[in-house]
Amino acid sequence: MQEILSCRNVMVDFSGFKALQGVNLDVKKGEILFLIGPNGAGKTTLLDVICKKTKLTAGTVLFDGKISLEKLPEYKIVHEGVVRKFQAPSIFIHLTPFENLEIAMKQKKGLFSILLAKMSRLEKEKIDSLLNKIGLFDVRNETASSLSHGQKQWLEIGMQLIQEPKLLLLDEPIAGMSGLERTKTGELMQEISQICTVLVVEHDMDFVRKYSTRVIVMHEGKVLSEGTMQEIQENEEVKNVYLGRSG
Amino acid sequence: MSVILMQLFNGISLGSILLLVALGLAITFGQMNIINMAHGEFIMIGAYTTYVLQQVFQQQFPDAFGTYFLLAIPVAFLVAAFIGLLMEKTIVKFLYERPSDSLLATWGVSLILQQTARSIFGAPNVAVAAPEWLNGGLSLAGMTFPYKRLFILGLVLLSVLFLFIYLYRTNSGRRMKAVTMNREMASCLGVSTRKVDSTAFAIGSGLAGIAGCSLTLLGSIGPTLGTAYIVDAFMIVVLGGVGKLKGTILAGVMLGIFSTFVEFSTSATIAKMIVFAVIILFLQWKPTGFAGVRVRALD
Amino acid sequence: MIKKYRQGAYYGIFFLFLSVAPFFLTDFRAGLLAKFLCYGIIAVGISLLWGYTGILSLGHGVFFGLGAYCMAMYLKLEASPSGIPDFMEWNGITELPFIWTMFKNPVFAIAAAVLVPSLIAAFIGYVTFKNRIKGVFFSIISQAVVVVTVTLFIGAQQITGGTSGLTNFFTVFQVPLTDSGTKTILYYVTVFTLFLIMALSFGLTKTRFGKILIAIRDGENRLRFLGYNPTGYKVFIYALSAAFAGLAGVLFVLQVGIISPEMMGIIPSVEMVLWAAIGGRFSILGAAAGAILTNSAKSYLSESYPEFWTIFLGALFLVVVLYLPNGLAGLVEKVKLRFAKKEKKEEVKHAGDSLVS
Amino acid sequence: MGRKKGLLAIVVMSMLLAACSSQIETATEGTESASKAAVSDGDSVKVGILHSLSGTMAISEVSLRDAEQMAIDEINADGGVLGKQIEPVIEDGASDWPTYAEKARKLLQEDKVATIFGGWTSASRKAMLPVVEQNKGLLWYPVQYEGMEASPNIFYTGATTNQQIVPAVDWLLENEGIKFFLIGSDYVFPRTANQIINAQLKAKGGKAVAEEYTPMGHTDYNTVISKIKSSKPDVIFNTLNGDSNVAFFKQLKDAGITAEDIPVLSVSVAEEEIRGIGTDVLEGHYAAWNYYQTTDTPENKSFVDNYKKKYGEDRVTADPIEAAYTAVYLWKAAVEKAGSFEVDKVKAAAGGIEFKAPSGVVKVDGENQHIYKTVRIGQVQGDGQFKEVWNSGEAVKPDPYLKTYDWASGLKK
Repeated sequence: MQEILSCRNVMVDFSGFKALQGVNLDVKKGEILFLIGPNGAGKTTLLDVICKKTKLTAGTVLFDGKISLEKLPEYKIVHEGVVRKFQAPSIFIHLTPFENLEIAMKQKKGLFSILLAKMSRLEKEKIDSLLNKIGLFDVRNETASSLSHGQKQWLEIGMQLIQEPKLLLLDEPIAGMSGLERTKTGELMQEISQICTVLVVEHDMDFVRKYSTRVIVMHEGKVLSEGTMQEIQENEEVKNVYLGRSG
Repeated sequence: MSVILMQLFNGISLGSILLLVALGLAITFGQMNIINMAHGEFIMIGAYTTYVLQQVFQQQFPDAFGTYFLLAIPVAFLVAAFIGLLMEKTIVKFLYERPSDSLLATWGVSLILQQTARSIFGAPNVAVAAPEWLNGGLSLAGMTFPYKRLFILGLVLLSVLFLFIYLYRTNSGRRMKAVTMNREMASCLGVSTRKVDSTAFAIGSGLAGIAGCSLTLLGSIGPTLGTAYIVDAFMIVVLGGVGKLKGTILAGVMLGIFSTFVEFSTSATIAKMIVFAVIILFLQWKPTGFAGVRVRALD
Repeated sequence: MIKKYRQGAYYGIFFLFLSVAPFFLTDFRAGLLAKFLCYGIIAVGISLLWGYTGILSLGHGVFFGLGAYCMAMYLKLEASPSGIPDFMEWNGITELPFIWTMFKNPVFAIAAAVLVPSLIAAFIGYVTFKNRIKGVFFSIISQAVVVVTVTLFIGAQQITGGTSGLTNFFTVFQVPLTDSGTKTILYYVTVFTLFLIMALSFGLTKTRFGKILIAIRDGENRLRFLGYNPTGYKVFIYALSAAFAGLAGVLFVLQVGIISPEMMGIIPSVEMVLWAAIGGRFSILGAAAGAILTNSAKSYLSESYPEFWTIFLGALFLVVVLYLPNGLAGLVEKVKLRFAKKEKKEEVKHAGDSLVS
Repeated sequence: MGRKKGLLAIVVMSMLLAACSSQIETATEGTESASKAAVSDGDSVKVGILHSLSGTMAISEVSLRDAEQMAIDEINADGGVLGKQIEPVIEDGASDWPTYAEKARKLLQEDKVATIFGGWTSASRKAMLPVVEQNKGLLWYPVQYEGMEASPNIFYTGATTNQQIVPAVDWLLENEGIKFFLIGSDYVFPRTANQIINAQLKAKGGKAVAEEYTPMGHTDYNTVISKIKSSKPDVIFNTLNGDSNVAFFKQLKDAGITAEDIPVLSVSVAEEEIRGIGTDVLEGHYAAWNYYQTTDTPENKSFVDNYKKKYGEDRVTADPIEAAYTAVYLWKAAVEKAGSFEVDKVKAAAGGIEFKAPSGVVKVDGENQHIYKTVRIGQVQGDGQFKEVWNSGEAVKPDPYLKTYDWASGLKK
């Protein structure tokens, strides 16, 4: 399999605190790769680095074999097809789900294109079908602030999907969800992986076991180990620092 | 050489005055995120308090007139703090989540306070006579360092010292720091955030009162006294980095020295323009001021 | 559909009121109303910038003033038979400065009145927004811009007329400004301009662009991670609202006959924000009505209580901000909600964003 | 449901209209009362009083309002003007020049006042000027100013340059020295004044060693004082405005410069300002005016007594206060001479009118509508009052364009 993303020797230094200490990591096209590790291991920071929310201190992040993400501003990284879902729902609460999707939708996002943009029938159908898929069609014209937590999470996942990403970065997508919602989210994720690569940070081991194709364990700003969930569970080192602790 | 030294002193002196004016704002705006447009009016309250005290001493205790000014400093602090407390309890407490609304509401307060002062004390300026021991200056190597400016310099140092002791060495101050750092966490730990808010606002207002008291030594005392300082005060807090007391101190002193030197080589009008233009440019370069912090939160 | 109809009704009544007002008002009151309409234009721009996009500018007086000065320069030249404005002669200037010569042309003057403010706003906006200065920091910087500009205008007395500003105009396009016919025409030109500005702004908020503005307000960084670069949008809306303010300045000078650096200062700049806040910052119509109502109240109070009116005005600001965070438009919505209580819950939810969004 | 919504919309908008209608109400009120007053009917006549009662200029202007009110009360008690009681309409200029224009327009168009007494700053006068000219109104402006103006619709009862600045410079050259340091606020009056002073010094062998301007409301004069120290002038000519004077004088004294070292002559510091600056820092410095509270005329005695009786023992009178007071009486005299309140007739009758003002006999110059005034140089005493150290003897003819001074020909106009 071909690598869609390769991080080489990524370091992040928060004025003295070394959050990432030379991370090397490859994401293969089409996989669902889970990042796990104890709190403070640097998982979220790594996602932050990839989407440029955090500037790296050293290292490279190569996307699709040719694009150095660390040199692009955030919005251009998105244009390349790297899309990030944040842990806390980051939707626009004063817009409706429909409007949220409308602005998230893959389109030319420059000032003048948007000024002249008109909703086409095709676009409307696309949004409506996605609304159906994430189960928000009935509430499409409510203001987003009135949605439940799970609905907000799905809306956000929807906002990522409608951008037709190549690489989707998810940060704890099922946090705060009920069992049923988790299953639904997991299925959605598997469906997504048909069209794009998914990199997920997650703490819920059952969820990881169920949906991962590969797992990477991080510890203290470094990659500790990688492999399938099976392999990881058998890894002594991992057991010591992580599984051992969390039972 | 003596000219440069003199100007350096003038700059530090101006800086100390600016700092004193900004110190209260560094708490109300810097720590609590309330854009208090009535800050200037608390300065005015301090100044009028000094005036009233002077009148009382002149009439009741003419023998002790020399000491009235020393008494005026704590009284001005208390009066301004009390009015600040009232304002916090009745108005500001509704506005912690709405900084831009706090600006508008406190603007209304400033209009009211100005007109109230005019109704009480009359529209014309009033004069405060400095006690005899503050007149004149220290002559040194052909230069004169006015006692009043030295006094203010000392007062500023003292205020800053007290503020630091309060914030870092007392329980009440530590609680205030805790609340400004993480309101929810502090409240979980049993800190009464309401009480802390009120205290902080009162202290910020009280510091403005001290500033008003010391400004009577140098300038006019009238209902619109505060308007001359309000923009400068905000600039200093922003320049120093919002929420960073040390940054505020640095910004005040730097601004004082810088504008004094620019003014000396140009004119007061041009200096004012250059200084503000430089502030704008500086903030472009370092948007979070001298002592900015990195934030991890998104929006 | 009903929503659209209702919005139309609000606007219809508003403009009906404005079109017939001169018939019921004395010349002086009509003149005041015309002035308030100019303020209304500014307030609409502030609503777009602050209410919709969440950028609080405390320096719109500068853009208003620049627009007004551009127009005033033309009027002043038309009022100077010797070709050199009177105040320049007192300052010993014998030749018209180059900057002024261009303002002999009224088309240039009016174009400049709109373009100069928007270009300056675009420049300031570009550097500050690009450096991700936002929120209170931007507000404070905009105040610094006010200080620089006002000081500059006062200091460059030979060219700008100093603190006195520019005044004493007689004609525009050779037509006497004080004629009641001219005044009536100018009034309706102002009403029409306000209408255009409001229609444009209202239309803008309903497009995808308008949704981006709200998204910037709700979470600028989130928008970045959706692939938008907010800088361009913010610069555009800032420049647009500056252009509105400049246009308002043109109409203001024509009808009020004076512009001075005072009008660009901190106090008027903050007041401009207050107009929008009182009317309802999230509503185009609310902001425009807010400018008219606030200034009516100001005139009324200062005439009735010349000694204490500032206390009343201050109290008015205070009460509105404390109890009506969405301004009068929000109050209208609240009242309406009370009426609509019995209707379906769904309806109620929708009503929330008809005026107030 | 649609109908219901429409109904709601109407209710709401009528609220809006109701709010606006306060404006309409006052408008109709205005026209009613205007027609009532319509200048010659009824038993009262309206006059406008337009000073800043709020904002930064209120510190100076409120007293002018008081003086004008006092003159009106006196005249009313004495039977009024042409048998009519004067009814003042007081408006607040709010230290904002466009507001002055608005309020002047309101007074003329709505209240139909017979005349306006108002203004302090040149900017406020310049804002009112087109309004009174276009509405054919009348304005009495009571403050010393920079000259270069003679509107047919304005009477200037304060000094013009040749009644204050020019003689003051002459006196300084004669008595204090030839090296002048010019300090002023950055606006029209100081800049124009200093232009005149420069020309005058040049013609008479003096020299301006420096010319400094500070922004309005400037509060830190340390640097200016450093400049004063390094340029070593004989005298400082001060055209600072308002609050800045307080800061300047306090800091000047602290820097160890006394009136004996370098005397300051001010043209905007009168008794009112002394009260705000403090006598201790001003003692020994000079001012040039046409009137002091100590001016020794019988009229002044009763003027000062009445003023203090009316407004409090702690209040003081000063030149602009006297000029504002005088303005009301001059208007009354002109109206009585004209036998009418009509502006044209009043203007025509005003020329040559003499009045025994507190400052001495003043006379209206029919040509430029300024008044003849006696120039007085005063020195601040320990009690906060001025001691007159020189006067021009007779009232000086006003010459706003300095046409009669050869050295001023170089100045434009």
